[in-house]
Amino acid sequence: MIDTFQERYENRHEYAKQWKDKTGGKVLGYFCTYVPEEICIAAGVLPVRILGSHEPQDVTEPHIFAMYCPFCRDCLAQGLEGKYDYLDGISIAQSCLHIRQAYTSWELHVPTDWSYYLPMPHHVQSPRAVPYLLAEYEKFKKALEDWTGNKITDDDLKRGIETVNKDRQLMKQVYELRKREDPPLSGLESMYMVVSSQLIDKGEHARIVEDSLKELEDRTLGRPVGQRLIILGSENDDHEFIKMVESCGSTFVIDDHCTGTRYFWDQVSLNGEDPLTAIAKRYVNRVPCPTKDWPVRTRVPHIVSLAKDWDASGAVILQQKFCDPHELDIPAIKSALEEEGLATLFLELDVTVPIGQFKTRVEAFLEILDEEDLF
Amino acid sequence: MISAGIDVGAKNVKVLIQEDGKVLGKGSVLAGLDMGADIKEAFDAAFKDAGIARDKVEKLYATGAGRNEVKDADDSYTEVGADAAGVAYLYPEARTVIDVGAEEGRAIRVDERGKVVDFAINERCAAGAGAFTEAMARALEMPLEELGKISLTSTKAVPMNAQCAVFGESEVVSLIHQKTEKRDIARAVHDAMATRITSMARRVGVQPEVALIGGVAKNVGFVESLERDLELEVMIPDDPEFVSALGAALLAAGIAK
Amino acid sequence: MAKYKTAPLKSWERAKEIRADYYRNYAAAHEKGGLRWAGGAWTFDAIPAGLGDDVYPITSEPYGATIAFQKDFSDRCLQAAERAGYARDLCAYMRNYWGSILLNEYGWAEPGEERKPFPKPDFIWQDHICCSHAKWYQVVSDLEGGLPMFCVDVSVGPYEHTTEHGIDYIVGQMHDGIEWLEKTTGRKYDDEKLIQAVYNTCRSTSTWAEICALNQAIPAPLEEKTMYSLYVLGTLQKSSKDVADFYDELLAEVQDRVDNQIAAVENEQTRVMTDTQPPWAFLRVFRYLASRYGTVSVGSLYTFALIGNWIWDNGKFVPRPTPQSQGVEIKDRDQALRVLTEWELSKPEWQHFYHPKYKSDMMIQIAKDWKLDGVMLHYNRGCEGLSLGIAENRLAILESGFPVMVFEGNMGDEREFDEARTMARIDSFMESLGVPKLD
Amino acid sequence: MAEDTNSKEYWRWTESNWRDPDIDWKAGEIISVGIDVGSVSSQAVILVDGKLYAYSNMRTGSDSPKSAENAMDWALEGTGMTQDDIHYVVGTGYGRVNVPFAKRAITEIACHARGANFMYGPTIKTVLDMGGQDCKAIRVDQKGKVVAFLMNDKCAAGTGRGMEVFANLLGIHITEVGEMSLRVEEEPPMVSSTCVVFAKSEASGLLREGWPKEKVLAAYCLAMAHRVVDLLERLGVEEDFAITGGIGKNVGVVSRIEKELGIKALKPTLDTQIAGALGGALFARALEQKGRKSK
Repeated sequence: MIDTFQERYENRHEYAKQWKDKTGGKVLGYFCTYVPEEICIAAGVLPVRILGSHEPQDVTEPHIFAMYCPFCRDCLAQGLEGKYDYLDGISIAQSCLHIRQAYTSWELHVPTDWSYYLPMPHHVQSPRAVPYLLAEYEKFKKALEDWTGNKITDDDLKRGIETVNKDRQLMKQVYELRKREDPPLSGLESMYMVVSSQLIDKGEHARIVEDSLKELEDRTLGRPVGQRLIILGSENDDHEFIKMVESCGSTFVIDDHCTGTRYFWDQVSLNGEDPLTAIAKRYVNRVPCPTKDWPVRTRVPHIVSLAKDWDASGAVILQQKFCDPHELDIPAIKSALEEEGLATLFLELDVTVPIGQFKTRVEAFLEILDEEDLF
Repeated sequence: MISAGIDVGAKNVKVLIQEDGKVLGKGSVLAGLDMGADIKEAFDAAFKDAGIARDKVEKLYATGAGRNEVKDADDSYTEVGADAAGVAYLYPEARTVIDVGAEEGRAIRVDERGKVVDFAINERCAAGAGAFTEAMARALEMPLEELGKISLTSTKAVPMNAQCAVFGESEVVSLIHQKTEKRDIARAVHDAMATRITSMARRVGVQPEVALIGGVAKNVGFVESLERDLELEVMIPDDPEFVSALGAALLAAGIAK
Repeated sequence: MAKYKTAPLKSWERAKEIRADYYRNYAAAHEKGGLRWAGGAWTFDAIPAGLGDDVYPITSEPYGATIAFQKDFSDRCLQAAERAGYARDLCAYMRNYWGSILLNEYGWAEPGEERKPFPKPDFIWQDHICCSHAKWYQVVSDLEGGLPMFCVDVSVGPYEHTTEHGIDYIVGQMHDGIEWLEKTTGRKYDDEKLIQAVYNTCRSTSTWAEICALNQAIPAPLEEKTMYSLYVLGTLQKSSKDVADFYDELLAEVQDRVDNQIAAVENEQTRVMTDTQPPWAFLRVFRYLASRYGTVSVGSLYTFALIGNWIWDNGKFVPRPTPQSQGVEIKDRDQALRVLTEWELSKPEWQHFYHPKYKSDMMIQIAKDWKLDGVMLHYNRGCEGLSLGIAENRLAILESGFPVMVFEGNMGDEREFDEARTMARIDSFMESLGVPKLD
Repeated sequence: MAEDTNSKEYWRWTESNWRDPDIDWKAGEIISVGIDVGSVSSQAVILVDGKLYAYSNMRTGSDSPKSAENAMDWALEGTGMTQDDIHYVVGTGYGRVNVPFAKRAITEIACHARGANFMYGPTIKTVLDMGGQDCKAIRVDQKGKVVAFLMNDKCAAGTGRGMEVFANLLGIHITEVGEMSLRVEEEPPMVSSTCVVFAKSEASGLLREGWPKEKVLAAYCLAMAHRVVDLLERLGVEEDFAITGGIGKNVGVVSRIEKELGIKALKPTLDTQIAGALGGALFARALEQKGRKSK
């Protein structure tokens, strides 16, 4: 059952095309996890996150200056190469400058029927953010209605919320299991689980997670767990890298990525509120991307408590090359973790990573954590 | 008119002598530390090849990064201008020129009159230039020519992270460790470099026909990778490394403008 | 024989004076019981003005550039920041700024004197549109052992789609900010001072745009290298009366130069513009353009509109008239904040944050109206905010028929600028434009 | 660069082997070996009961198992020892997983730390290893265990390979580069381009401008030292401090690192290039002891 996530991840394009054929609905490609999937689902749209393919490409150089992150270039390459030609529309919620360029160049050069820029506020720590976002959601909802021809009622929104919440809650249950001394799934498997949630029908995803939970009940990795690690930083679905680290005698037990916990950690709580307000509150108060984590760095204590609760002994800090928002938080995160006694290893991600060079660092890092007395 | 062009490049100094569009002679020497001596030596070789005396040359234009070192040149043109002039003469139908030299790659778009419309130069990285393949040949312990040839026999694309000419060596070594066949590594090297060059060329827009010049055009393995990437066939003159010098000579004679 | 007559700029000395006073006053503020605050060049400096006349700012970008001019000091600053764990590809101004805190040396010194210790600000007052803006000061606060900080998020979409709730969002934050300022400084806030500062902001930013518009003349009365030293005053304190008055005087002088055909470049034969901050330590590139090719850079969207405010009017890109000139009279705090917000949201250099098309349109219009032969884009590794979308701008400008050259560099980190290669590239570009060499 | 290899070989440092004639290995209880297959050079170190008995140091070929074997054979040369006499082999370095007779692979980072601890004693806290293609700053505890490390990324400037390219360009033997770079009256400005490939054309330009070779070398050594100090400062330098790897032998770079750091590196007592293999051999000994105990 757990393999299904990888299968969905690998065949994301086929899946979306089949979904369209089957339902006749529209598929919306989105660029950042600040896009409110609840509202899209309420409109009957399938939201799929646009991700890169980790393959060398030569098509983005005319569009994005080389000092922007490899992830935004990899994403744009997918569009320019026609791999997402089935999309009916695209959308981005305002986050970092890098991914915004993938979106605007896509809009300029990849034929798309519908495109929506959602100005998600940055000052999420201000009481002014929710009312502003709510007004933007009203506009977004209206635009979705005009595009799809479907009226979005409060009941639709509530259904959207329930669907997404359920999946979030189930994934959190899976993450709970990773606290075990012998976690039932690897970091790679859980990455596939979370990322596939960004790619397929939420209800279907939730059903697969539910079934997997039964399977995971008495599953083990079938190999020594080795060092328990937390992995954190910017977008990361580099499966080759994760596989390599976990093959060197370690297991990722928890993460802070937008392809991991940051995506699903927080629920929308309705509490008798109108659904759009409830959604706005969720996105304003969710575990933030560093672009929005100011003036206080709320992510730092959050990461430290994740590391402690999941009993990690070391942290792998990953960052998309040139990702300024993360670079601006890493020194603070690193020292907070080290104060808690966690060793850290910092690495930069490119479209593909030099596995050979990175392996030496990872092994040396694991040797530091290793308690074996050879001295 | 008999005219000469001299291209003072990063690695070689090349001289070409022409009369009314016909090449009379060429000379090339490896650039050392004494530029004056290298320039003289290249001239001597070209005159010897042409079988004419020096005073027969009515006009001399210089190009290349070291063009200002040629004290007796009548005028000078940049590499971009000289490349465009040379290619426009050889291939009037060419709209895109790709020049890959030892340390630099360039892409130039020209109009129907051979005028430069746009150009791009690879930025500060030797991974998109001849130095890259040379370093890789060294890591594989084979001559450069061999690297090109065996690359053609490969049937498998192996992705390689071509970030840096020196780190590329470690990647090659790690491919060797993984028991990758040498021919596939050779192809990986050329593919990686072709990706960089194509990326750069797309900045100016790749419009057919495309002419490939510069010393690296002689590397058959690279040419194949580049054509696969560009999805078109490129035109390569007989002496691709002399096109800049040719352009300068033609500009000197007024044949090219 | 020169083609045009030239003359030094009379306002030059006054510009130097204002700048020196600015850095001096900031450093000395505490001596007279005043306050010091830090924030970006784009921050709403009119708002802290309501705390009193003895409240002095230091804006981070021009300060970072000031350091970049001092190569050896900049090198030490950048190193200090890197060694403290801050990545080398981060904003170069920011790294210079942090470095000067880490080294505890003030990047501005009285002529002939040694650098003094860095004067720590009392509070931070910043705005946020580029990802680095608020985070920049988070780190400043870290390095200074904690500083009170307030940031106003202004990213509510492009001006042409301004919404009421967008303005409410910003104005709401400003109101919160004023309360915060009172609490943080213990001072009573003076709305009348705010209102005057808002008028000044509009006046200085509108007048600077008018000055730049005069550069449409042939020969151009100003060239970009000089403009850098003039526009910078607006980045220091656009809300100050001194700056607004100075731009009025400068406008008169530049008008006089136009009337009398006084040129910035005596042999002007080609006109170009650039884009983004230049590599500050290498402004001699402009001298090379002028002396070798008679090429004048008449400015850039950056020099025109980082501070200058412009607006589209019937298909033309024109200086935006101030609200006061349109009969607007500001009566209270809320109105002042609304006028200020609405004014700043039209800032041209804020538009490309949402889409490169806005910037492309403005640049193409400038290329036409300022009668340009080509465009030289600085792909600036030092600033991800202003380099945003620059590759798309290049494609659009080319599409509109203007030749474009790009050169890579860094405004504040000289290690990322290759002077020889850039000069070689300029030669190729000038050659392709058919510009004859002057010697 | 291929051409350089064929024509001139100024970069080629001397390959060597060494043996302590006073040790009778046959009387030893544990014979342990470390083999370090780096990207540029390979070493084998033989310890007899934890004492340094023999080592070899040679260039790595394109076939790393073979390089490991060559290094092993050369270290064994003249000892009368055969591979069968060796109890435990640890492989380290870039080719560590391809050392055919190794029972275990340990990273060069751990091995250099351990080797430096042996070479310089337990007071050593910071180790800088400047290898062929990378450069590592390592903090170690008093037992020689790694506490933290940083490795340079992205760029090969500041590596042994970079220095080789330079030696070749200037036609100066690699072993003389450091000495020669110190023969300047004052330090020149640093070369701006640190890319190995471009540094080469920059250097040619400087030579053409009439800079003496010494000055060009000084500028390059300075640039290299500068980059490395950045790495060290990011990690945090604590004394005692030592430099291992090939560049550790280059006084031009070492003295400039010391000057910029304001800290002296401990003087090496052994060939700095063998630190990794030495650390490997020490680990091999510990592993063999552990194995015997558990039996």
